[in-house]
Amino acid sequence: MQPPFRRLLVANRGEIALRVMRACGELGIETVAVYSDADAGALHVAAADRAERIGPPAAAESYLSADAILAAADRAGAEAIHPGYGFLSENADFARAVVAAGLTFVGPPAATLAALGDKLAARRSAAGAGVPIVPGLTVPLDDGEAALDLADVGFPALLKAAAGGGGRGMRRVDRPEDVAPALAAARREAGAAFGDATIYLERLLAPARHVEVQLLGDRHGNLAVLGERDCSVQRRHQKLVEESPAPGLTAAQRDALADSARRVAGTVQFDNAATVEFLLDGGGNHYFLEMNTRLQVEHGVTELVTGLDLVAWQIRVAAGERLPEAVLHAEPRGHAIEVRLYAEDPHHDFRPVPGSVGAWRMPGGPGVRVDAGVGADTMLPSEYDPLLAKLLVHDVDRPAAVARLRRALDETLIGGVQTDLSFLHWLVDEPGFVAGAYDTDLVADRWADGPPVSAEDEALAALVAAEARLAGISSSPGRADAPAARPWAEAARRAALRERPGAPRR
Amino acid sequence: MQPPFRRLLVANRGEIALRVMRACGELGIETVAVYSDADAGALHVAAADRAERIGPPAAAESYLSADAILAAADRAGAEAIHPGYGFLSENADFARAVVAAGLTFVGPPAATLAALGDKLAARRSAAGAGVPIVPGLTVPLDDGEAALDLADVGFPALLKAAAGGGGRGMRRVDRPEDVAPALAAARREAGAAFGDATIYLERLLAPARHVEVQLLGDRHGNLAVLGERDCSVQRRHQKLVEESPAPGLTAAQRDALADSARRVAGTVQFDNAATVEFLLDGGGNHYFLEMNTRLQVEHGVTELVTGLDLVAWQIRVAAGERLPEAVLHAEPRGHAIEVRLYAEDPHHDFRPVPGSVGAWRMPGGPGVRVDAGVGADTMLPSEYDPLLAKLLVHDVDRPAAVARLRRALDETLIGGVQTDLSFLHWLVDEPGFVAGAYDTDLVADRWADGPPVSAEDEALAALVAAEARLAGISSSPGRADAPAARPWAEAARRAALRERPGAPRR
Amino acid sequence: MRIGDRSVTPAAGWTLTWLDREHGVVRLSDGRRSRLALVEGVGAEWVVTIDGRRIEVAATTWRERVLADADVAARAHGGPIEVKATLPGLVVAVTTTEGAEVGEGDALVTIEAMKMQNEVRAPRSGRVAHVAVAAGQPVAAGALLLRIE
Amino acid sequence: MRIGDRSVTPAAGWTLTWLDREHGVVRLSDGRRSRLALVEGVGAEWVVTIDGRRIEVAATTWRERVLADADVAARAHGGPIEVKATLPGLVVAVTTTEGAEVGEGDALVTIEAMKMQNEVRAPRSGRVAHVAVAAGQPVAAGALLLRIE
Repeated sequence: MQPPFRRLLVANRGEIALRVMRACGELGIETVAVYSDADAGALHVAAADRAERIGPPAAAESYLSADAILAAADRAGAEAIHPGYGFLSENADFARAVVAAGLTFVGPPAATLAALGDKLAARRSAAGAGVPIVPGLTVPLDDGEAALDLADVGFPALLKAAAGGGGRGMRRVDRPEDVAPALAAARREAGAAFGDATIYLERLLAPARHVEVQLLGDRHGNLAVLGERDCSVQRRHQKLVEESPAPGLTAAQRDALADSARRVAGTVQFDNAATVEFLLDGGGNHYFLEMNTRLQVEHGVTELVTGLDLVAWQIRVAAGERLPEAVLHAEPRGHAIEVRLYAEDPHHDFRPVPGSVGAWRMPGGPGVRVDAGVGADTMLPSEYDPLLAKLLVHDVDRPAAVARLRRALDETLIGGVQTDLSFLHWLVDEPGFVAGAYDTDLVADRWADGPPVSAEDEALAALVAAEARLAGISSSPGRADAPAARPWAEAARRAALRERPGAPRR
Repeated sequence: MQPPFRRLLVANRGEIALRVMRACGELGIETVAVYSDADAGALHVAAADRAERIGPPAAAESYLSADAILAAADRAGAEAIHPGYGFLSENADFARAVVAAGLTFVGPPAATLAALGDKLAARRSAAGAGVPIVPGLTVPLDDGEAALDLADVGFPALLKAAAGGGGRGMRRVDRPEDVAPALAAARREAGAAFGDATIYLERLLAPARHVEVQLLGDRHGNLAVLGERDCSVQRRHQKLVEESPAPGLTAAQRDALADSARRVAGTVQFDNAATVEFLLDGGGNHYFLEMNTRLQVEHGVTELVTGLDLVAWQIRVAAGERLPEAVLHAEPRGHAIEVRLYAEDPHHDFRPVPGSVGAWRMPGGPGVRVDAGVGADTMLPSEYDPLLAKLLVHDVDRPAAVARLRRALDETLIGGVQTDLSFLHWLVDEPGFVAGAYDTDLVADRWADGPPVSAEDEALAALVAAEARLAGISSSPGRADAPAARPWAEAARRAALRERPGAPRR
Repeated sequence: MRIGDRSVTPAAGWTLTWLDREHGVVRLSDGRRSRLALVEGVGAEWVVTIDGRRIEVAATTWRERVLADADVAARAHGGPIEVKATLPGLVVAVTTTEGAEVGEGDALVTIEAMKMQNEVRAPRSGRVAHVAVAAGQPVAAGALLLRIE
Repeated sequence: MRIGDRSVTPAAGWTLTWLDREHGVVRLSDGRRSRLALVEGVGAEWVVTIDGRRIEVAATTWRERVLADADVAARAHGGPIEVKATLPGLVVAVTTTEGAEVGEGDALVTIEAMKMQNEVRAPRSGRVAHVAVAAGQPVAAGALLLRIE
């Protein structure tokens, strides 16, 4: 096969940059990495054929700088740019600038990004196409009329940013009179995050499940609907675990979701990859949330059940290729689950934890896939998202996939920082999750900050520490620049803080 | 699901022991490792719930000692024994002793091992069931009558051990008068390897392809035929690369292979996993070679295309479970390739290389599976097979799978010892292999000892060495027991030997 | 061995095998099942990770413990406390002023790091004697934010 | 830089980045494509692995080279040569005897290791002065097998 492009620039970092480069490697495309000063030694730089510096650590001056990235593409002679997810991936101005520079943007057309990037406008379009939307406003909330026409919305409700995503600018309000004060905070956060402080209001559907449908389209009018993913395990309205197929859906519910996703895509001129997100209520009714016009973090779940390489197809359709019948009518097989490994402390509100990774042991063997952005002794720049890696499993059905996930977690070790692995260990034995009976309240309702350490685990920890002291082990013997020593210093500082009587223990 | 057994002993080492333990972990079965003194620090010991020493390094006194293994099973309270491949896996006496001790042998019945372990008897049975066999003798070759009835066989021919396997006891003879002298050597090797010096003669089919069919049966008479694997990339009659489906087979040829495999299985009382091996001549006709009554090294190729866990099913049918319809009628999807990573020097007749692994970087991302028996800084005991790991890829079709394999190899690094990675890098660009047009002569005809190092690679090596010297790097700085330093000493010794004018350069 | 403020007896009946001394990887087995664990630290201060959870263990001698207790008591009851940034980031809000009386747990400063806004709260009640940062200012981990008397 | 008996000039136009100094992992890039490589060794003697192939490179100074050449010459033309086991294993056959004249490349001893039979051949012609092993005897790597004069 002739490579779709000669050279492609990946305008991202971490695991997704590596993911895109792997697809390029298989397609015979040369890769260009971009990096901020915080990432000069990052894995995605090492994996590329060529690397271009784009600025200082602050994302606004590097990974979010369209100018810096276009200049890098020019220097490197790239023919196409893949934006990954986050950063500039849904930025219509950037997509337009890429095309204006004579390059190919690997993603939907700029006009589509613009149309669907306005979540409010997308709500109106979806409703117009006959797709059920979450009850609430279809116009922005003005400061003055905050208490006005909210009676129909129903409470509790959610303030949401029209330019939103990733849970930012989102606030829960339980009564109409709470809207005004929460609105100020939501506006501030949205303005800072997106440069657009437009806020609207939706009813908070709970209990509900978060289910999304994967779309892949070419530039010849073909659209593949590649099944759904359940992403209900969330903290801060951000996903931690995703699986496909969604547990317990009837065939009719699945078909209805696919039909709604098609209708939403039909409201715009669509090609490349996108995801239509829905909430499912207790009765199995679905409501359109938003459409993400980019690759999702959790695309690998769909790759495992369909056997397709979504990133390779993004690149191929961007080069004008037609989707073949095998893609348009791909049948899912088995069950896939992804868990995200984050440098976050699940025992303290999933707070991001700065530091360096120490030991790094990932699982292997049948039905296990790891997409990692870091390795042993990798520094974690505090400027970016704390996602370390994605661990995916695939097996014939959900019980087998859960058992495989449990086995894979048992093989996994990450040193240096607290991660959400402790939460994931708990999750694979949580009766509701094991039964596939869970919703977006799972983390808040059943985990909170997690159970206390068991007596057995404390006794084992004491045993290990005693043996380590006896064995004369230290964090990283014989290495002067010992990055793994730093997390310990951090831990000691936190321990000292906690020992102080009266210190807050959240 | 109730675990099929409470505790299972894995009577093997290396990657296959880890593979079986992973299946046990997912089934909820506690695992018992066995180890010789050479393996006390091996990965398979670390992966088990419990480990039992079974003897000194020599395999005959440890992994081949039925008594030592049964004693270990008794001490550990194991309910079942999985033999892996090699060692005692096809030993009918061992299978009988396991059952006599009140334990379950995870494999076909002992009588089946006995019947199919005699390769000559198996040839007769297969012929009797209407399956074409490789032309040649169906009775042992006597020393006296060596030159007698060989006219029909046709030359060149192969001397083969009736108790054989793994290429041992095998000798090529080009003319009838060469049989007598070669017979003595073949007898000696077979006697030493199997304790049985019975030799027979088959015509050497060349060019030919080695294609085998995977079988899985339960104890209720159900038999699943799980597609074929092409294993034609061989050195010393031992496999290096396997793929499924076999390239270029017609549907009729595939059906005929499956039918023959069923017939061979029908000559015995069969359950559990086995593989029927065939040669395919240039006309696509197949000839029965032998039936291996155990898990094959390359079972993962079939797991990738069928989505099934063959090892888990071995254990489940051994516990009496029925194979469900989904297994009996599993449909293959996509194309899978396995390459074996060996501590062997492909530039010197694939000679095993002793030493220690240094660096160890395995590939990841979509469609890549690694089953490894070693990691960074692992010592390689000289007593055992030099297989380090299996690298498997899966994609929608053969060209995509080859591209994925190339990408995965580019991510792979092994230090400390020469491995067959250099051969594999060559193979993925070899036009015949890329086209799927190759046979068992590929390695001998097209590789030999491989091409000389290219001028670019030599210049790059010089650059890296110069930079390493400048940077003050040494094999393993700051570590007193430095296992990675040893391979270097070995390399230096070999270099010294080679510098001596007149030293043989094989 | 101490975990938090309690004395913990090392588990009996388990054997420990070092898998990777450099990275502190160990295997624990009670003869029936085995678990992987990770240990990091030096001297008397260790972090042991089991099933993904970091457990802080003080392997202190009696003398070390007495000295540490005395130090903690001194910090809790007397003198000023310096409140420092526990992670590097950008100060986005300072919600107190010099001279203000704050209660234990009151929000003082908001730092944005890794796309998250993190509130720094008062470790004990007192009067804010000095505010060392302002909104919009980047801070390193360990940087002084303010002092409480 | 020397590879075998030839002098090799380090590649121009390629940049080298250290990915893992401890294990000698480097990335090479010419701005168009990149390759991973591994380097092991110390002092003047290095093994660089590229695309899975180990390439031995001598980073010698002029003085080191002269001394090494002199040593090699001495071993090739004068004195006895000790033939040693290059890998540990079991001696399965000794196919020469003390006093026998052997030619360069003649098989001397067969050692079984890793399930393979490996023949040890004469590095140069001469007379077998002493045989130190017998069939059935296990040998360590580096063990003396026999001496040729």
